[in-house]
Amino acid sequence: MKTSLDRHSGGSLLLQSTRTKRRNAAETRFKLYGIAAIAISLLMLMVLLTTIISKGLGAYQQTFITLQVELLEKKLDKKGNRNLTDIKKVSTFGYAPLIKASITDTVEELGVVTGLKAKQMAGILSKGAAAQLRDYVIANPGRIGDTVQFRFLASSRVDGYLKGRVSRSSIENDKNITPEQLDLVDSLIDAGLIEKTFNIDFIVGADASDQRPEAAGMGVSILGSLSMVLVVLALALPIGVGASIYLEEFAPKNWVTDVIEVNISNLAAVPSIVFGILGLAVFINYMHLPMSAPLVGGLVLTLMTLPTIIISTRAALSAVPPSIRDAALGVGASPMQTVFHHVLPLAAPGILTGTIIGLAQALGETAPLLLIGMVGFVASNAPDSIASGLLSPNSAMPAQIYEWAKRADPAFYERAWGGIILLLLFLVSMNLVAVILRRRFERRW
Amino acid sequence: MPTFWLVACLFLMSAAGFVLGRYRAVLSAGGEVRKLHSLPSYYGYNVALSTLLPALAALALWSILQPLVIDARVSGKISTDLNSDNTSAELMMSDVQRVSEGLNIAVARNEMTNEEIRVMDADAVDLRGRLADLGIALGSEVRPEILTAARQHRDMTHSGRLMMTIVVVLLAIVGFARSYGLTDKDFRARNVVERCVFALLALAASLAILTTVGIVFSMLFETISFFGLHSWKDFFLGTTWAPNFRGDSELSILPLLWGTIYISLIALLVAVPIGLYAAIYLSEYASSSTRSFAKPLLEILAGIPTIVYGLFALLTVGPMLVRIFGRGTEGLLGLTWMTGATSVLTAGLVMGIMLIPFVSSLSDDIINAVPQSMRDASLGLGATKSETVRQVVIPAALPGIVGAVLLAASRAIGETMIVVMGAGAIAKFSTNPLESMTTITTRIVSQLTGDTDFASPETLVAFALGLSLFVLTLGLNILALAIVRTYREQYD
Amino acid sequence: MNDMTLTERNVDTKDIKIAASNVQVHYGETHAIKDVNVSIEDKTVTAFIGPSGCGKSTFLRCLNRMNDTIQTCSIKGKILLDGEDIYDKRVDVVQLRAKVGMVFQKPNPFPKSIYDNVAYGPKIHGLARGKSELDEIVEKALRRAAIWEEVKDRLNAPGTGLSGGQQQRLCIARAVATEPEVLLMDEPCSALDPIATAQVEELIDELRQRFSVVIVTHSMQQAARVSQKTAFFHLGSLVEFGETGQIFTNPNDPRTESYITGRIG
Amino acid sequence: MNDMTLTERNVDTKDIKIAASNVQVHYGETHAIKDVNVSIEDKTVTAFIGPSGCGKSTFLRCLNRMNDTIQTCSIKGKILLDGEDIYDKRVDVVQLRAKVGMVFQKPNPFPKSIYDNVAYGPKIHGLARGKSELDEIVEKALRRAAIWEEVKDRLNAPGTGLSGGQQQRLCIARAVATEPEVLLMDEPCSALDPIATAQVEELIDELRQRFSVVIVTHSMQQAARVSQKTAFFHLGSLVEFGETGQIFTNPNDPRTESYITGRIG
Amino acid sequence: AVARDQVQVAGSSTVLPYASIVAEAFGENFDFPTPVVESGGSSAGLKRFCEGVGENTIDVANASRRIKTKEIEKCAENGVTDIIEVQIGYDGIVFASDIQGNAFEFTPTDWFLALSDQVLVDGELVANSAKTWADVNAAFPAQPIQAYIPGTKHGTREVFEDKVILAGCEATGAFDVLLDQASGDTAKAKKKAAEKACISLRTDGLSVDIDGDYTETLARIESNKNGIGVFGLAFYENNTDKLQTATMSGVVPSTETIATGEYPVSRPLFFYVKKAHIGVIPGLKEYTEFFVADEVAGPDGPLAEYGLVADPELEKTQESVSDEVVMGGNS
Ligand SMILES: Nc1ncnc2c1ncn2[C@@H]1O[C@H](COP(=O)(O)OP(=O)(O)OP(=O)(O)O)[C@@H](O)[C@H]1O
Ligand SMILES: Nc1ncnc2c1ncn2[C@@H]1O[C@H](COP(=O)(O)OP(=O)(O)OP(=O)(O)O)[C@@H](O)[C@H]1O
Ligand SMILES: [Mg+2]
Ligand SMILES: [Mg+2]
Repeated sequence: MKTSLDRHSGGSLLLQSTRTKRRNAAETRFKLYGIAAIAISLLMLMVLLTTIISKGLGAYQQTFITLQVELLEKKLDKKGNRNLTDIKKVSTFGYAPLIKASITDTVEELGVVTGLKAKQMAGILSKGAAAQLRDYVIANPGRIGDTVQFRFLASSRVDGYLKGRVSRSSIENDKNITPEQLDLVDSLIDAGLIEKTFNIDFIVGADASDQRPEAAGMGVSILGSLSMVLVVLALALPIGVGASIYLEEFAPKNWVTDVIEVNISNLAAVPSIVFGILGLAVFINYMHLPMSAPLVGGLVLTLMTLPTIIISTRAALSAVPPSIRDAALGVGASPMQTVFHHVLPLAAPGILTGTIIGLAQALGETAPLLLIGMVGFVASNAPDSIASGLLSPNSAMPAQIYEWAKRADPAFYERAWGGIILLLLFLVSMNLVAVILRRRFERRW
Repeated sequence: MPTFWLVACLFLMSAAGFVLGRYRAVLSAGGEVRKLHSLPSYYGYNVALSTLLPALAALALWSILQPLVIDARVSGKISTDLNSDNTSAELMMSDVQRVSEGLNIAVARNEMTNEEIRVMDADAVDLRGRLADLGIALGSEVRPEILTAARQHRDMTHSGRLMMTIVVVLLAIVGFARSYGLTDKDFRARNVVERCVFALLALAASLAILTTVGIVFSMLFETISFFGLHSWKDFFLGTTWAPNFRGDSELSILPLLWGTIYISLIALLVAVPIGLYAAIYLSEYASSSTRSFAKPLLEILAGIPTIVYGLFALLTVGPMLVRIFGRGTEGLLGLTWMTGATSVLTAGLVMGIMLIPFVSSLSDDIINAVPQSMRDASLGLGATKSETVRQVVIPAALPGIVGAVLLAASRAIGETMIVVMGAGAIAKFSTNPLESMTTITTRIVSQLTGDTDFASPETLVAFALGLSLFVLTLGLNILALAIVRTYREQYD
Repeated sequence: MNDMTLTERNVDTKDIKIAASNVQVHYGETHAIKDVNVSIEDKTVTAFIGPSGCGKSTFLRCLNRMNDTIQTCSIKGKILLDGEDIYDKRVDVVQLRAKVGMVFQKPNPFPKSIYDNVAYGPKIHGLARGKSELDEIVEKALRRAAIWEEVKDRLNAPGTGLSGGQQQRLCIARAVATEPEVLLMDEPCSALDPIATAQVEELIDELRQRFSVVIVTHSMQQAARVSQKTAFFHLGSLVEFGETGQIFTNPNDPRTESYITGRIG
Repeated sequence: MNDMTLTERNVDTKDIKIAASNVQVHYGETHAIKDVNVSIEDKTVTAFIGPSGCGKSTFLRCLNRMNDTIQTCSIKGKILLDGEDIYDKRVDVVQLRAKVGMVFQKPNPFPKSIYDNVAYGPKIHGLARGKSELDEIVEKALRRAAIWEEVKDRLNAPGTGLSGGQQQRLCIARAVATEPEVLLMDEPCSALDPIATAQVEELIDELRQRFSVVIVTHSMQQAARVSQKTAFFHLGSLVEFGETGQIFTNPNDPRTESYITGRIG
Repeated sequence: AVARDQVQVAGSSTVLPYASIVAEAFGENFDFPTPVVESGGSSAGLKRFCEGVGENTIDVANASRRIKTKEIEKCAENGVTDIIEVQIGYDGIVFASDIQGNAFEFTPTDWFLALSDQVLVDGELVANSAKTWADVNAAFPAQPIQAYIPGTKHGTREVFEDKVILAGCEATGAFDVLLDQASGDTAKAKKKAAEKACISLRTDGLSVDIDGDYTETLARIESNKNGIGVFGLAFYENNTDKLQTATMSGVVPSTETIATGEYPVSRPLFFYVKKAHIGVIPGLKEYTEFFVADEVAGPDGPLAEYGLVADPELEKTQESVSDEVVMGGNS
């Protein structure tokens, strides 16, 4: 007992005993670890975000070339009867000469001297220009024969030139563009025919093939991801919370429950691609759901997200003190009412956290989509209804990003990062709701 | 959209059932709600559910079965008509379906009449062209047999639909009548409704079992054929992983397993302390405003696509580590321990960062849920905050924290992109964290998405790896469950 | 056959509300209640007294099956409420608990507003037809639990932000609001000052007019004041059960006497 | 200038352990403690009495700064312990709380074993040199809190699995084990039977030989029995503070008298 | 089940860019919806191709190698019998390094000496100890060896092994030594064992398998300027600002030199069509024909422009496509 008396004889509260000093030092250290942990995490986040933003921001600008094109009747409608079937027979290859003619005319008009051939001059335009023309003609067959002003996408090299990604030295060996073409671009810029504007098509447009990075957009895949997230939310949240409630609150404590419990935590460790294998086997081969459909993607991601939601929900449920349950049961609430009226609201922050993390995971996952056909060159047709949004082939944002990151043209690289920005924005806006909800439910007792 | 309307109708009926059931219950108690066994709304729910659920189930079942039955019958007919085997009959069925669907659309748009269809002669009419105008593309011209079958298909579908509507509505009415009849002040409506909810909850939980069964079955057969082609001894006991196009590869899981464990371990060594300290700081020290912005920010880490982490590992972390541990005299430490940017450490560090929010956010919620009285008790004894956290709060929150860590570990085991880009693709046994290694998961992905012969062991091994990993993690989870059980602390 | 006679007796003595026979409770290995037989009469206040840890709360929780929530707890024996075995499989526990209300030893308000704390029971039991009726019920309950004056201006403040005694009274109000037929109160006045205690005792007396009340108390005076019957528990056994007057003035068992006179604890 | 005189007084009257002057406590908008001045003497038992919700616990919690943990709580005024302001920025709260121990109104054992509950304090303060010494301290604390006999066979059982009164005594044992100079006890006997109460009162008396004890109680008898000084709180104000004998036999304030005789609450 | 109305393609990621260029143009020029082209590798594509016949199976499988007999058998087991094989051209494989670095003129021998785990020194097989390219060939600069070669999952790896390492092995004479040492009952087995020994590469980190795609190889070279990587010709042609190619046996890789067969390292690309689906899946036949049309797959078409080495025998392919000639010849 002497020791403890010594301790008290120390006296002043302002003077810390050596032991207290030591303990307070430990306390300070502990707190510092916490601050350091947060700081490291936030620092990493900042590094990642700056990388993403600095690399991806370029995708939100795009270069356009304005040209007057004469829609020659003899090329587009030889019979001259404006029969749509006949007009459609002219393929995009047939439109190329119009573009060539248009650009040579423009160059002539401007008085630019260049040694380029017409085809090379047209090379500064996107390969999608012909398709753009054809779509216009099919939509407005009446304008055949007129001269119409078009705003064409510039090719990715020209776009890169305006953005500083491509320089005259970097294209020395490039067979896709020549310094003469860049000279032409310079003079067109001077003439005000080339301009860089905000790239709304990147946000709303569809994917394009490897030859047209300038035309590729995330829009359709955003819809694909949205459909999948809706499926995941609509299924994983209720099922996950339901399963957790069952396991945590109602299940008899026997081996069956143990089996389910172990199963769920095991499913969390299953590599996501295995869920793809499962999805292919069950949903496509067995249940004959359509391939490449966001519905199937959503189902697969639901199965993948469930363990995350269940594990976090269960942890949150079990953290609610039993005395709360007693109180409710004591006034004659049924166990079901107890759970839904008292326990669940108190566990809501944990459930929402699980949902946020689960959704983040689902939203960023590519591997399982690979096997059910959502990765690749998937949608260039935007879905037109909710049903087709779920059932017609589509890709997803991470799959799109992943595909772009693999493509050869460096312009896709920029777009991949731009897509990541969109993905994160999508995620953040989705989480915002959950975060606000979570704050409302948070309380201590 | 008749199904849509049918469903809408069912919901309407069920809503009406709710109101009526409720009303009748209140009536049976003479307006005295207290005399009822359950709250009036439970009677309402009871009637509503009895009206809705059986009918909806029947509708779902019918919608699944009807096309199967009709397809079977029509295709049976085609295959006898055309004298072809089963598979092509099945394909033919798609054409039949497409034609029949096209005819339906045509009728709906008033382009054709039912009469016209009945007398239509496939050879005489350019059906393909007409349907193409309606946006229904067909692969080839419509043959007469197909048209006949399509007509039959349409008719059967029509009558089937009619029957279904009758059955479904009838079921709804029966369900309604029965439950409405049962509604009485002594009827235990709450118990019935809750049993219903209970069944749904149990169903939700058993989905996990179904998923597991699905996973096992979707990999089992391929795994079996793998072991038919490759010796299990080499797979489980060998020490080399060297797939080869020429066949005759050495495919052993052990080096991959080692890599998996090593990389996950490093990732957890990064994520768990950082995540846990972050969680503790957020829930115990930080002001609520700091907490409310820092926590969601950390959660963004979980949402960044793994390909970004992969590139981060490859382009930033890897070279940085090389600068520290490699490069010899040019480097920071004058060491030459590291040759390439890819290593276990690179992947582990980066993966650890990704996993931080898994640990931090979940733990933060759980720590926050520990009752304040526990903290008060400890602080009242003169404990510092950190002592309180370490010795009282964390132990009380342990089951939840373990759950979070397990989740992070699971994610680490299942991660691919970071490993591919950060750790490399070489499978080997080594204890040096600065060397390249690889994991089971990445090998599954890579063998599955490669260019090898799909019937060869080199591809099939992916399934064997998947299944083995599944069994392995199952074992680990059983262990974890047992451990958590022993250390569980229950506060109140 | 013991059961037989018990049931029979229940049938003719109409005023026995709860009859417990041969109740045994185990917490895992611990034998907490040993073969207890007690009859709680209707419209009576029964007091359970006994040293701390003797099993009063445990037995009380048996009476509305709150012990079901404790996993390690197992119960043997028979407890009849109005002649029906409450441990019968067909019994609706929820209904039982609505009939047999409970105030716990440790005050456990919901982390909700004071109003919601009290209104919860009436809401789930459908005791109020509308908002105004609910308001009335809440006010009445709070008044009966002698806490209305203190909280009437802060009905929307959280119940967990009350003082210990206020929480205790809030829990009493919550239990009373559902109008149970039997009210089990585990030391309801332990954190209350004499005046509040008196008010709660008044409430108990008022409740007795229509219902049964079982109260656990450590205060002999309180037991003597409010109860008509007293049960004395010791080390898990029911030592003596009888008229309160008789127990306090003329106990049969020497242990009872020792306890009342303050010699064993 | 008020402070000045007070501090001076502290300096010459050696036996004043805690001097609180002009203490005001707010919970958000609620004014819970209004301008309270109290001196707690060394080697004395001071009783706080007053109706439920009057601010006893709040004031008690001010004395070892436990109110710091409640976010809405703000404190004004000065509280000196041995002449040092405990709300001084340089004060080490940990050391303060080690000196001024506390038993809370609601028993709050850790979800650990009984042994660990008691050993926790001595461990963090480094009071034991080894396992056996720790065992001794734990046993002694449990004995002093009159719970040793009941738990000695289940020291490894969780503290949360005890009965209400047992938990309360466990918390007393836990507080005593760290040997604080001042022990604040918030209704330590509320869940205890008379015998256990007597034992705890004995403990208080024993502690008084060397330390100060502040006890909140609703039992006038208890206050009269154990305390030398009594403070009567009413609606957040300190109405009267003086010798226990004087307060109970000859109160100065009419409100005190009303409370003691059972007329206000 | 709703009937599917778009062509569904899956398979090799090497063919993917070409297929997507075709699919895009197809969607623009026809009234059929744009076909879906999935990636996932030749193996996965063929596997799904062979899963059976019907709506829920793919119509076309892209492959960067010829379908194997074992796979055809598996296909037949599942009822996929009439398969149309279409060769679309060649994929050139180039060796490229950072544009700022040294230029190389390789022969297969150099690569064998640099990467093999055993080399022939004075008639003896010894562990490869070369650290710099100068150790391999005195004509080279003393740049440390760091090769990024395709991982074993890539079809390119097989070509690399066959056309470079094995060729180098034979040229150095190591093959003959290995053949002598090889154990095996038959000459064939011996040859196989020797080949296997030839292509076993060093594992000391100088040769790194890349499991990802060419972007990853490029990233590796960016982070290690000494690296030399294996790329597809199309990929190189889009990244000429960062990469320079090495010659192989004196030939500069280009579509022309590959088409003539001068440049040795290349491989044919294919796609496979289910005949049973033609006529059922709308647009399948049209897609197939469009793919091999002159204006698309010809030497002046967009595919060649992107880097595909056009098949000199395109005309024959067009014919067999329009006649729906299946593999195995009958029908
Ligand atoms: N955390 C809190 N938030 C808001 N108000 C509080 C809080 N704690 C106590 N109060 C209020 O402050 C006043 C004093 O409370 P305190 O707990 O000090 O009373 P007490 O004297 O201990 O009463 P009792 O004897 O019932 O324990 C009461 O009106 C109470 O409602
Ligand atoms: N959850 C539990 N697990 C294990 N033992 C328990 C549990 N609850 C109570 N006990 C034990 O059962 C016995 C009876 O406890 P009970 O709570 O019924 O006592 P009590 O008479 O209410 O005492 P008190 O007056 O102190 O509240 C005690 O020995 C106690 O330790
Ligand atoms: Mg008790
Ligand atoms: Mg109090």
